[in-house]
Amino acid sequence: MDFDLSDEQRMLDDGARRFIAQRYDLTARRRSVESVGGFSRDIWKTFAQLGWLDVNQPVDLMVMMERLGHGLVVEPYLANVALAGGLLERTGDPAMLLPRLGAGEVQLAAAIAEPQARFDLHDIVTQAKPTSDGWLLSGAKTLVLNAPNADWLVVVARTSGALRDASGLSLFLVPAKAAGVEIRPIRTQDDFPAGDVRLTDVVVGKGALLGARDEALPTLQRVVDGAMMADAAYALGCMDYLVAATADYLKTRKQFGKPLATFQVLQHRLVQMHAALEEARSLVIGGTLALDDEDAAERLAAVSSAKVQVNQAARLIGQEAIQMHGGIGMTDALIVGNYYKRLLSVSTLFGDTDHHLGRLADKIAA
Amino acid sequence: MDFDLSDEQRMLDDGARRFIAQRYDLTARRRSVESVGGFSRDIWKTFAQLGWLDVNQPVDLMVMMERLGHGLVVEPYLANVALAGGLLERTGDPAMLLPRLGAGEVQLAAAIAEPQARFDLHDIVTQAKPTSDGWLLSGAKTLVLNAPNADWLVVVARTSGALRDASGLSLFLVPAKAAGVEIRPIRTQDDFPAGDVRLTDVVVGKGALLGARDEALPTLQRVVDGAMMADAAYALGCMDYLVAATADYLKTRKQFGKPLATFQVLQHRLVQMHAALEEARSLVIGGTLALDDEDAAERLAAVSSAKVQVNQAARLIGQEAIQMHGGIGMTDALIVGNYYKRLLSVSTLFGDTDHHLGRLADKIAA
Amino acid sequence: MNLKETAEDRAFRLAVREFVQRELPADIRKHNEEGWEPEKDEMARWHRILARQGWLAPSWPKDYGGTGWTLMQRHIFEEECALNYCPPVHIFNIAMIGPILIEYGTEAQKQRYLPKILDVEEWWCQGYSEPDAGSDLAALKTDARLEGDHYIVNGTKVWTSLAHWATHIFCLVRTKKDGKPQEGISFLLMDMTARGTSIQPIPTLNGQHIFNQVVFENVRVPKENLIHRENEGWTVAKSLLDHERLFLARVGDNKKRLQRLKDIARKELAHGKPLIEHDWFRRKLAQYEVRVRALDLTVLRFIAKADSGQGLDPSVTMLKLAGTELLQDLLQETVDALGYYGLPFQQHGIANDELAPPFGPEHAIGASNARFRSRAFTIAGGGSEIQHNIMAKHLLK
Amino acid sequence: MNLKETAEDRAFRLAVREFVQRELPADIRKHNEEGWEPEKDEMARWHRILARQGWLAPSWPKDYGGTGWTLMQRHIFEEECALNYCPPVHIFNIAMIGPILIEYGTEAQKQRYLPKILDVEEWWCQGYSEPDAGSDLAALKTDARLEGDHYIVNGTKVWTSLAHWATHIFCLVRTKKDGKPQEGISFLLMDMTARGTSIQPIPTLNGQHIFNQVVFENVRVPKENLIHRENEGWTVAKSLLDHERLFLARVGDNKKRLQRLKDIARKELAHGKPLIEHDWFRRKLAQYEVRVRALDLTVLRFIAKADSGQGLDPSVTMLKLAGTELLQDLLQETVDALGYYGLPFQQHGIANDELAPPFGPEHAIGASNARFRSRAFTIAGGGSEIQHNIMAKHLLK
Repeated sequence: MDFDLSDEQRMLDDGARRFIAQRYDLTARRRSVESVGGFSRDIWKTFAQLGWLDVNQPVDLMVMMERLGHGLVVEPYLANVALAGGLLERTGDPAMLLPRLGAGEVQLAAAIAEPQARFDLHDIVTQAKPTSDGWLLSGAKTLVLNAPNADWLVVVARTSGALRDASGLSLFLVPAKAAGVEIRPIRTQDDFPAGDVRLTDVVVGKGALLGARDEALPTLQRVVDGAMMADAAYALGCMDYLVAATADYLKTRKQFGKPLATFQVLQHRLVQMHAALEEARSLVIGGTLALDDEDAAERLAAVSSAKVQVNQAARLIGQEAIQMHGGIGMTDALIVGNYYKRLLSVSTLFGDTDHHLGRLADKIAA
Repeated sequence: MDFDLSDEQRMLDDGARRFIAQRYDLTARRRSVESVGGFSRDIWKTFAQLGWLDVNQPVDLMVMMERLGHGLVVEPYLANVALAGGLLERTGDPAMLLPRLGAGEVQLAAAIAEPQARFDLHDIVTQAKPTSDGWLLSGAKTLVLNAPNADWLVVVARTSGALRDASGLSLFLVPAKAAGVEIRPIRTQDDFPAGDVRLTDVVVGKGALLGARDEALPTLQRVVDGAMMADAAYALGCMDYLVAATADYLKTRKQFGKPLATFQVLQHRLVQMHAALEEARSLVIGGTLALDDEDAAERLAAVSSAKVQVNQAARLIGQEAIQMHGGIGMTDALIVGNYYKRLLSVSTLFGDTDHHLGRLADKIAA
Repeated sequence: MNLKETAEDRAFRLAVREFVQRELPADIRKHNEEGWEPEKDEMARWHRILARQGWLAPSWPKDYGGTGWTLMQRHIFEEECALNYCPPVHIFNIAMIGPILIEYGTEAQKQRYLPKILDVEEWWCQGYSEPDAGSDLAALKTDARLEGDHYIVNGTKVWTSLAHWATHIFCLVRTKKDGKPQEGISFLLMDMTARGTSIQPIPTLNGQHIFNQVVFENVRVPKENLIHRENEGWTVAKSLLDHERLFLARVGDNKKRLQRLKDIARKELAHGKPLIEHDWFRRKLAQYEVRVRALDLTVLRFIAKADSGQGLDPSVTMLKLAGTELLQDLLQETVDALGYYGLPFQQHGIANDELAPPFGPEHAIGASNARFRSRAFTIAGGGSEIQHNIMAKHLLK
Repeated sequence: MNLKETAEDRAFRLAVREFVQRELPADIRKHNEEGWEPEKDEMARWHRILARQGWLAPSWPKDYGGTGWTLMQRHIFEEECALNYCPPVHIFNIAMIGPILIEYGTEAQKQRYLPKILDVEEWWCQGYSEPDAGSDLAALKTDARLEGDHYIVNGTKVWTSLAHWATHIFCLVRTKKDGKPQEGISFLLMDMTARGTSIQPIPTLNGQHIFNQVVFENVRVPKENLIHRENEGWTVAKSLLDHERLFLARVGDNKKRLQRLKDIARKELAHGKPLIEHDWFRRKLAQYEVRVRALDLTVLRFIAKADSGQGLDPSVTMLKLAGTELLQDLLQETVDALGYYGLPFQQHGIANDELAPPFGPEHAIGASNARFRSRAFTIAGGGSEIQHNIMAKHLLK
């Protein structure tokens, strides 16, 4: 048993750490948020040059995402690399997009969730009907991360079966500019570009099918589990930042003539934040390393446990950081609020606590 | 709207308060526990003389029980007056036992719960078969409060329908000494006499039926709701004692050269104990006053809400009292542990938190 | 004991309900229902409607335009307003400076200011907090130096809610630097348009403009704007009616937010059926029902006690704690019920902005914002930690 | 990174498992499984079995009879013992006085005492706490005055766990009254049979005899029983191996108690079907699974770090907090799963007493007792408040 990073992983970690320290201060981050599409094309190019857009091994991704989370990076890494990239990776990438993703030349988005589906991956209304020379896609997707920037969409659609059937789902590669694709852009509360996507009789060729027809769910589940752990690692970075920032604030801020750090109630609450973070860290490592486990039950237990703990820790740490910073924590002046908002999104994305407790509960042997 | 006691209720309250202060110190209580049957016949006689065994109005019972709880009185008041007495009261008391109960001349016990039933009143296996001149009862009851002392048992049995049917239940008055009645005595963790009761072909006459045949459940439910609120009031007394005892301990006990009361963490936790108690008090008043409400849905909402809050407050206050007293709280030397044990029993008796949250959840309109 | 509303109170409740349902403009109701803070214009319109009815300042003495209601009536009024999605009244006008003027103001001060509040002409804000004096007011530094007939005021106030709406500000300033920190504080009324006064918005983490920083540079304040005596402003600031604490539990808000959560749970799906049909979700609702009921009855208990002349229960401090935490939990639960529709940034006022269009079902629009806003409830007005300290002092005295 | 157990560790685990399953007497296993504390006789029998195998004191250096295991092996051993319901070893012997003798004892002291521990002949208890010195050890007052070759000891120790089993007690005593409170403390080995030593049981709230009060009246202790130097007993008491803190999380206990809770939930009914078939109960189990898994992995993380020479993670303090609270919750949940069968008073040792016969299904018998006992876990050995203080000091340094 060994919890140490390999030399390459350590280099990745150091590199990302250096990048954040040197290139991604508050001003740079704000500039990214305010850029067209909500991220900096320059920084994205740098990511490509550093080889970060080729990362796909679970532990590498965990290392990378924790660093990005610590810097609260808004560039659409999760959407491109973990989600859409992960789906292409596992379905053979017939259009050879991964090298272009690695070079920073294309932007991708995975259109998975639907308005009625909540967090169920198999709750899919969107239809793909076979035509003589391809497919006709129709349906609606919601909160598609990076949709407004995407050149290509990876779309989950139903090719057979009834709503909520586990089989009958297929993946399609759809040009974002295709006729009948309508993207309604929004920004998430934590400053990421996203959008609703409506598909109306979108025509794609036979080659648009990714992977085996009707059998997309297992692939989708594994990629989403992976993206979930990647986002959980991002949350570790955020929580690590907040626990340290709160400790610093308690040491410097005075009230009633004494540093806040001398108030025992705040001390104990800081300890609870820290403990929640450390337990989350253990489970994210466990979940990440289970992603390649062939035992589906153990995989589910490991990733959903990690997700539950991260969601709960994210809420606790985010809310306590705000509360313990007091008024200033409620403002945009301090970045603490931005971390809190990101942590709230993490705690919903890919399933909230109730969803994953339910998933774990369903698997307990009666 | 008025939360004040009537003059008579205030007199009852004062009388009980005086009795506890003058007659029921730790030594007296221990003497009761160690008496045959686990209570003092002398004290019981005094209760009768003071008219306390005739109490049956909800608010009177609440007042009385809170005082008994504050003194951690072990005399079997709940079993006799609230439970068995309540059932007789609502079924016309054909055997004229209530006056004798009021005079302290008989001991009663209500045999309600069954081993498989958990907290469901209608989950009844015990059978009562009609014979030419009465009934034949067979079955098993568990945790029958006051069973070892009882002269008479009020037994819930099935006269028709299947296990867990709401209708088909009837109430019977059974002499504890009747042939075929076997009582296995135990003491509860909080020092109350109780027992398992096994009925094997117990013969009773036609007159043993209490109330309408097959239709006992609504009566049973109302009496149990009433007993539940009475026991909740007892818990208020216990919690009131513990919050005050903990505050006193914090003020007097020193650690690291300072009174415990100066530690902010303990201060804030004491505040949470107090708040939990005050909310419980509000809901117990609400539940008690709803007992006579004709609207069954409102009655259920009021009593189950009170029960949930009392159960939760009982756990919080009991555990925190032990924790904040430290080592001495874990011992039999201090009565704090006895209050804690009683509060744990309260939080199970008549249904734990999960049971009552489920009851409330079932009634939410979809 | 009797928990039934008296016939009089019941009639009063129905009258209030009938009034607010009839008079509250539909657009204001909708805006509030969605979870947005009221705009100034909405507040002003609603204030005028209440003023016409004589209900704008129920807590003031009758002679000054109040209603003479019992606390129970006041509670019923507040609850019915909240349940029907009325915007709150401007507390700095009604609950703070009004009562202070009535208790400590000179006749001239009362004549000058009170009518303008009831006429909805002047808007006040509160200048207490400073950059280095948050919950610890006694540490404040804003300096007021008497020169002839004027105080010359220099300093900075922060977290000044809605200063950008205000025509006036009531301030705690330091008029003496030696002695105990509390002793050198005075209470001044200031005109926001006075030369040397400037306002900087402090945007909240969810992009709202509520807080401000207010800077005074050599602002001249006529001596007659002093309230009570010089160096005794601490007494004035502390005098806020204890009874107001009965209304910090936000019972009505909590009730309506629970109701709205249920409504949303009937519409949002999980695993193919409405959220509210899932036992695990219903159990959460049940737990909220218990908390709302506990809060409600506790408030009623304390109000009945005060109305019957038995004084204010010292546990009244717990009401703000319980009520604000419950509201925070309910508002977060509401966002959670929305699933992915809880994630978009949606902001009123920039609703046509390309970055924050209304998104998702109508019931989702204001939920995220209301939740963020609610984090301030346990910080402002004496944070939860301070409330715990106060309560502990009482329990351990 | 790799969370698979190495082949060596796996083989070690299987060897331990095979050994304990083969060697642990069935009656001891059953008694522990039910949730009872071990009897002295059970502990002694199990100690002798471990001693024969050379596994009684794994943490001691090999030269003194230890095993030379890695921390990971030690962890696996502890976990397998717990999972198979072995009784714990007597910590005062193995984890406390043994390591202290090894670090601070003279050769003569080691020769005299260590073999008797490994032979399961002598039993120690710990004389630290006093009536007015609970978690605050420096306040202790027990007086030791040197007269010739003996210390004359007078004073009272409380919460002395299992003193009634002990042949010896290691004590902190005061040998100097001026100066800093920590500076005048010395560490003495004492014979429990020495004249002037008396024991009073302090029954626990659930009727168990665990704690005692030990009174010393002019007890004569040979000077050579002093450990380390006079007035430096504080250093000795504080020296307890940091690594022991890795094992305070009780991972094995927590795992087996969760397993047992599930087993019970398969047997106990609610609303006509097994508890475990209810979604609301399964969600509670799921939350416990998350907590157990988090604790387990965190312990493994810290152990792997220490074994690889990167030192002890300063967060190790959180392990006792998380592990003891989890165990308390699991044990209470187990009682709750029993419904009414959680209520009877059941006590081992007085099982034939008419007041406490075994009652209800077999799986119910020890549950209530184990739950009560567990309340002490967050009080003893540095209460949770102290652990929080220590951890906070580290985080805020």
